[in-house]
Amino acid sequence: MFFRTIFALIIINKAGGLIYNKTFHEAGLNKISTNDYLVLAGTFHGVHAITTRLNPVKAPSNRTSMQSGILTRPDPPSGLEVLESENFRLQCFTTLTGIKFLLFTDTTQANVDLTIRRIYEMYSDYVMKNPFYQLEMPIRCDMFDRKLLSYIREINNR
Amino acid sequence: MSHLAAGKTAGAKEAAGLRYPSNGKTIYHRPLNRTKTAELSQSSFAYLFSEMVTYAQRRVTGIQELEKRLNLQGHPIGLKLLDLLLIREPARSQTRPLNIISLLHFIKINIWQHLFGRQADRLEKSSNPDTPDEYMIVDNEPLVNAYVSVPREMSQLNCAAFVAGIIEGVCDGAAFPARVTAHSVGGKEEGEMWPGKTVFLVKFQPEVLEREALIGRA
Amino acid sequence: MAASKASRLGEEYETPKAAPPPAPVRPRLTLDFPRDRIWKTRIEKVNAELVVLTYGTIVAQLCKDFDSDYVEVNKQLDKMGYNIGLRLIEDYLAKSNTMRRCSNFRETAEMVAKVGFKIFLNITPTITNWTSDSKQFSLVFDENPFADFVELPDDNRAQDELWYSNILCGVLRGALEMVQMQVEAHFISDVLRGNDTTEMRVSLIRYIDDELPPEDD
Amino acid sequence: MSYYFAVIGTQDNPLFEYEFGTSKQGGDGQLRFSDQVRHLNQFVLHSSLDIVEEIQWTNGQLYLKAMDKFFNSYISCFITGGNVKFLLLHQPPGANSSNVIGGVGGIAATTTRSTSIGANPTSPQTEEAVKNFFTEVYDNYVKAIMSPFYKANMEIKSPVFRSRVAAAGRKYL
Repeated sequence: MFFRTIFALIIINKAGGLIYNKTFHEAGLNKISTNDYLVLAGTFHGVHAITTRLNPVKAPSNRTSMQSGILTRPDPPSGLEVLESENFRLQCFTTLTGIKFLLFTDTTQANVDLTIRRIYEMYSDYVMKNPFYQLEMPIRCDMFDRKLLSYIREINNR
Repeated sequence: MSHLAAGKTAGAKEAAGLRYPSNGKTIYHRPLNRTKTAELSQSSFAYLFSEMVTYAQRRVTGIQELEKRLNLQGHPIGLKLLDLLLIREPARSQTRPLNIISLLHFIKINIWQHLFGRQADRLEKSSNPDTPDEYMIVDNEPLVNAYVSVPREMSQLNCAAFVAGIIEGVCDGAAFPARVTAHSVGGKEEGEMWPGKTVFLVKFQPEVLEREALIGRA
Repeated sequence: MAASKASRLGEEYETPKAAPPPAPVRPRLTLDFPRDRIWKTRIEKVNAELVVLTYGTIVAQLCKDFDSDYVEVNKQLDKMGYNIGLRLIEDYLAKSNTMRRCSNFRETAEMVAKVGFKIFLNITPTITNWTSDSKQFSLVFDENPFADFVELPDDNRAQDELWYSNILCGVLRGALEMVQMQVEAHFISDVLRGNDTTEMRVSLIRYIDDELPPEDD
Repeated sequence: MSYYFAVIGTQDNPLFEYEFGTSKQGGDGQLRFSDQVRHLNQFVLHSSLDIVEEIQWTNGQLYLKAMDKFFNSYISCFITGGNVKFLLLHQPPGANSSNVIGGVGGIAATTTRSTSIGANPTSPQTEEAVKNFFTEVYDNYVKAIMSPFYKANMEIKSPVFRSRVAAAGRKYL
């Protein structure tokens, strides 16, 4: 039995492409193929997009409008954020730039918000500041892998 | 030696080449020490450095050429720092390096401390009797590479070639002409303590060693 | 002085009407991390001169590569800045813990000047000269770290053609594009050119709404 | 009393030149070198570079004091970290006719000649004054070379630099 465990991380780019996936705990989730991960990423992205349009009818308009003389736009509606099965929980964090971080954890995992934000910081450091990383492309950055692994290991061994 | 073209007589009206703000503020009006201890975010450096590498990459064909270009970009910085750090020394320790060791100490201690907030980790002389002109400055974790992951197909590349250029600039400026190159020596295995460990190989020109021998004899 | 400035600026953009009172700005940062605290506690810092000298060597190299074609150098700097902006925005959002986007351009200006410039360059340019439609403003830089130690080449052209800090315009353009704003930014004065101020003009072109069809009304 | 100051690059190339007269002891700062002497000065200064080369590797000080003498002209030297030389040629009063007419003629005689700056080029007072002059010039020189557009051994053309050197001359010499 594994309690309080982070199983895996997926990063999806703006277009719905899978740009990163890493499994941290071999015994936690059954292995699925890279292709399955690609499908998962694309599907989640699509479902997420539809759920952002599923607004209650009475909600304020999502359109940019003039308010007291200033062009105003509301926050974008959030889409699907959590998906849970009997065995794991999937939490999605969408950045304001449209990147999705999907963290697969144990259903009782605490502080997932903080963990994802910390991963986002690592991404902004070790991916975005790497001159050899091309935007929107799959992430192959040793430094990111290393920092991420040691961070997750710390949490999983707690 | 011929006179320079500019006006020579005292009080001659300066040629009005450059315009200055009406408050007269120019670099000459700011104390040199104003930004001595000022700080900026490491991110700003990382983005500039990253763009420098990306831009250089577009204009070269191979790894060696890329390193050469990064080296060239660092070189003028070394030349400038040499005098900037010297003028900031207290008067009694304000001396020019006269031998290789004092020059390398200046680099390992003063230059590193100023640019990277700590000294370089080690300074070594080549133990190979065939290369008495080679010295090594070791940095376990070069700050310039803090966020850089070199792709596998470019594993020969070390972007700290920029720092090698700075070192080379200091050496050349101080009249110790040298070639300086950056080499990755960190292990790639997981759990490696210093995966980014870098050796800066300083190879002095023959005349430097000749002069050193002469001075030693005197 | 004020009058002459206004007339000078008048050539650059529509005559500014008296700006309406600023819209109330809702705080977008969590209270845990006001901007000074972010700078003090969450930002890895390096010696300023490392950054300044690195920028200097980049500009000097561009001038060399493009044979002192300063118009081209400006373009290249803007392009580099744009590339930086596309990436830097993630750092900005992650470090500042920004969870919601700005609801209008005035709020954006505040965030750019007081959070963005603060965490990356430790300066806070002044926001001024709004147009009445709240779509254009100026950032006036009392301090510009990049310009420390700089004297432009005395070649009778640099002071008329080169915008030494032009990379900053690109950064703004790239960063804001990533949060669905198309802006245009350019310098209109620079103390390095002998002007009394260093001023950047920023204009909102449009909001990019990729989830909605293009505005047809 | 007149001075000839030059900044010499690492290829023995002149980067900056400035001639001026003393502002001390009632001097008006005007140059009193004749054209003939001015021409000779360049030659004298240049030939002293050999001496500089001899001592620069035995003495790590930046300020090398008056290290060469040619008839009545004394040459003081200062070497920067980047091995650029500041050379100052100065002649004590009475050394040649042009000096007698000018700088010293207006002396207010509140100080004795032997201790006044310039009267005795090797006196501690003179050494100190020249040192102060060099130090101030060095500060401005470093500012000049810090500009990203300044390349090694480039002529220093900034009018502000020139006026700063002039000011240092007025202040100390």
